[in-house]
Amino acid sequence: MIFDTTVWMSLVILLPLAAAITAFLLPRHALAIGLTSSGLIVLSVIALTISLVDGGAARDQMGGWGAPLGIDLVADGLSAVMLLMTAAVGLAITIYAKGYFPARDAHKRAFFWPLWLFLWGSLNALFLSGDIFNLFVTLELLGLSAVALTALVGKPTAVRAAMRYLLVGLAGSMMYLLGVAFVYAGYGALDIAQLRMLVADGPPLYAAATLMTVGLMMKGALFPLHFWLPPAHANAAAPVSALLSALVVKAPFYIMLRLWMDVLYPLADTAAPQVLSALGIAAILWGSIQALRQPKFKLLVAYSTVAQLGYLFLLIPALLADSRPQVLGAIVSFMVAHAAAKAAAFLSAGNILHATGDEQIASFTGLLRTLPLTVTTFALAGLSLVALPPSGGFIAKWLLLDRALANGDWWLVVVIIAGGLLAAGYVMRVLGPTFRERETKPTNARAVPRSMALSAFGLSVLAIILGFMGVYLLDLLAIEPVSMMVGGG
Amino acid sequence: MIVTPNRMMPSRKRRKLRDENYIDDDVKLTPARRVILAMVAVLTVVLVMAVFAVPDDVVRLTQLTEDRLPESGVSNTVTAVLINFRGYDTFLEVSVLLLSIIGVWSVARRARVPVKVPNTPVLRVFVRLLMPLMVIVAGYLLWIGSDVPGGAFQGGAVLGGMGVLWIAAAVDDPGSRERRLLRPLLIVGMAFFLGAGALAIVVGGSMMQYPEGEAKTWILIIESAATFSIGATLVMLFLGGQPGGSSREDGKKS
Amino acid sequence: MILDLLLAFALLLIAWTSLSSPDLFRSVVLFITFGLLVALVWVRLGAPDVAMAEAAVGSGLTGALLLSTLSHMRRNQRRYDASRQEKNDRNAESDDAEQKEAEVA
Amino acid sequence: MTETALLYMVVGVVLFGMGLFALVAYPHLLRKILAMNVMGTGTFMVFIAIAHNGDNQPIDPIPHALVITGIVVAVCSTGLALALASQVQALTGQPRIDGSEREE
Repeated sequence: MIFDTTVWMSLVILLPLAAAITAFLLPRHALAIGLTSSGLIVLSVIALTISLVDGGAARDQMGGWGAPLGIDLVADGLSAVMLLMTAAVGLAITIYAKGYFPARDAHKRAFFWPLWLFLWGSLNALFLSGDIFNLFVTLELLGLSAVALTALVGKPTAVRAAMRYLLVGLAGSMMYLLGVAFVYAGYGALDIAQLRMLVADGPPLYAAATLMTVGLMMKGALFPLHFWLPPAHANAAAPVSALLSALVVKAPFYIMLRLWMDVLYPLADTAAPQVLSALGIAAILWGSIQALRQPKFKLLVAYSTVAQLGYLFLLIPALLADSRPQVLGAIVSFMVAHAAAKAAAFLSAGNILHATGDEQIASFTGLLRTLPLTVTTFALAGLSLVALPPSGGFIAKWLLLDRALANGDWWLVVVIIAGGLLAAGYVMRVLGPTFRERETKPTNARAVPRSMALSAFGLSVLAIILGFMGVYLLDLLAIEPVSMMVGGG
Repeated sequence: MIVTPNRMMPSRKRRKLRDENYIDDDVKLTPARRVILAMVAVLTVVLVMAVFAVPDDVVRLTQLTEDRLPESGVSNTVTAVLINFRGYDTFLEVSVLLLSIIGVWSVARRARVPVKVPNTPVLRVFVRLLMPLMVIVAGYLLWIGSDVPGGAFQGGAVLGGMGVLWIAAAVDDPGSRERRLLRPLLIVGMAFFLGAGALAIVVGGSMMQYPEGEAKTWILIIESAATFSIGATLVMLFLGGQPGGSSREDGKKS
Repeated sequence: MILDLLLAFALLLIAWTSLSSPDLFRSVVLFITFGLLVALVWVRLGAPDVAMAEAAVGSGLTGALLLSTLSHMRRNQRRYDASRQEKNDRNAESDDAEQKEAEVA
Repeated sequence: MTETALLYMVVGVVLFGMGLFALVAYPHLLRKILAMNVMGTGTFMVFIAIAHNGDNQPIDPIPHALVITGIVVAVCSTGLALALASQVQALTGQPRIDGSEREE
């Protein structure tokens, strides 16, 4: 059978990479290549999801060797959700970028497309990889393309931020790689499903857990290792900020989820998961308070990302203790809701910057009148960030609260509610002035290209619609990985 | 022997040395750095302890690779792992090579190293003679890589070294015709790898699965393409920017 | 084993000197030496393939890259400092002019 | 683990530590990039030492292949990092990024 699940898995990786090569080879046609290929990528992700729902989770043996000798790709519910999230946000960013990089800026246009397609391909490869060393290579692909995209603006602040991002990212990858070395030294395998059978509590596992977790925390910007994120996300071009905040920081977190569930689980009873949860609390409070203090819109949104990433870690102890499906469902729902809302927020910031050239929040007075669609976009995204019903953020936080209550972790309930109030504070800081009438004559605003306005708006609508799709998401997540052939476990 | 500036020297001499040798004397152990050192030291000690606790009886993949080596199409185990057993990793690694060039070109519009430098006739003749030799060495390394140490990366590195020499000696100023060939040359390695991966699926296997009995041919074709791209990539990394790129600096106008 | 110990000691010493030497040119040269010693370790541990990759790419090319960047940065620094100096001088002049104007007024 | 393998694993871990320290503590970008490479070499040494089963014993080729991949990835990262570093210096006049962010 030529079109079974494994073919779609390969296609989802090969398509963006092939498009990236072509876009680099033919820079004049980069835009057309980018638009066409992203349509095809989205279609193949959908096809992969459908065949996963029909046929269950799948393993694809690269080169036909099979682990432990070769590398296996694994597609299950979790990977499908991540791929779909990437496809939805990716499609919107692609359409947005069409208007954002004008034809007269040939340099940026020529390099945005191959880099972005490389990034998309590396994300897809990462979400499908079942091998801890292969994950390292995909992480490097992801990191290098993200750094180059950050620097694309060319301004000194952006180049400096990209430099810092690269150094932190490389330190993180090296730590992760040394962790891989300890895993291989102690247990002799690289395939996650096989490691699940082989790992045992012991010093090599402790060393690996420390190195890999800290390394991924650096790349995933968990407080207090988040310091590189705000300058990088705030100074990049708007579509780049959106994809960094919505997608790129989720990748290391995804690896951390997989590792703690399948490789590092013998350490579930140590203090480590509790520490991660505590850092999550700190991230929510610190990030929100910083967001409340920023004078510039994009920095505010970037600090909001620091805060929102904290929520992902709150329930790590519960995830490892028991009731895994529900907890995983809550965490992943939050990740998806945040991706849509945050991308919409950054894209609306890009629209405002494009129209007025001013991102000081103080000068947003009367913006609702000049840019009604963009302000609505941010309002809808803000609704999801604050987690008011009906929105994706509401359902996700509801699930988180439900799990926290079920475990009797009342302090998490307090933090989640406090985080929501703080988010309401910083969202209103932006929205408030836009409703007020401007006393002086409104400034001349440049028209926002339709592709930019509509793609941002589409994402914010998605952030709301996600509130009605929670059930489908949980069903998809329930597609469990196939059991390995290696002896009983 | 390199002289570093010290307090004993007169300040003018110190500044001169600083200019010539690029001094960065911000390497003292400040209190903050002592704290970092202590933290890193603790981590290192913990890791060293973990090293000593690595069990002896872990099953390695030595035997398994030996057993399946005949199916791989090559007889050097490391090449077999690189290009066949874990060929998917190598495909992504060749992608990283291309990506790094795209990244460097997007960051620096102009080559860091000027392509034209004054050249001397002796050097010119020397490089002209050396070049064919290095191409042969690269090809040889690629060819023997299937049986003994060597392979695409080593061959590509030799080609890259040749390119760097070529530029340093300015044997020929690469004209626009050569520049047009540059992008195809850079992508050909990854393109062939990708094409082979896709073709394997069409033929009926999984990605990167070479048809039975033809592995050696496929590997040789992919590796040859990769060697060229690796060589070109390394030269471009050395140049640190797009040759012939526009000299306009970024950020001046929008 | 004695040889291994010597090699290990040399590696650590060279790495540390390279990382903490105030002269960056010396740092880079030491780093290249370090890379060649590492290639020796790979041979010692039965990894000739890795040794070849290390000598050619890890030590050789990285070294060339570092050296070319070093000289480029040095040149850049001088140019930047010179233009900074010029700008400062010009600013100082215009400050003087403004002051004179103020005095005249 | 043979004694030789243990020795080089320890050296690898110490090199990793040295690199990590220099990367975090020293501000000059070129030094940070050197430090990153030392960290990488340390990591690779641990891998190669794992593969070593004693003199004249068959070795495990998997870590060797991983390290070759790692070396190439490290060179690519170094290339991009150096390009960025010289761009940072060209634009800000500082070969470091720890100073205050200046709006330009």
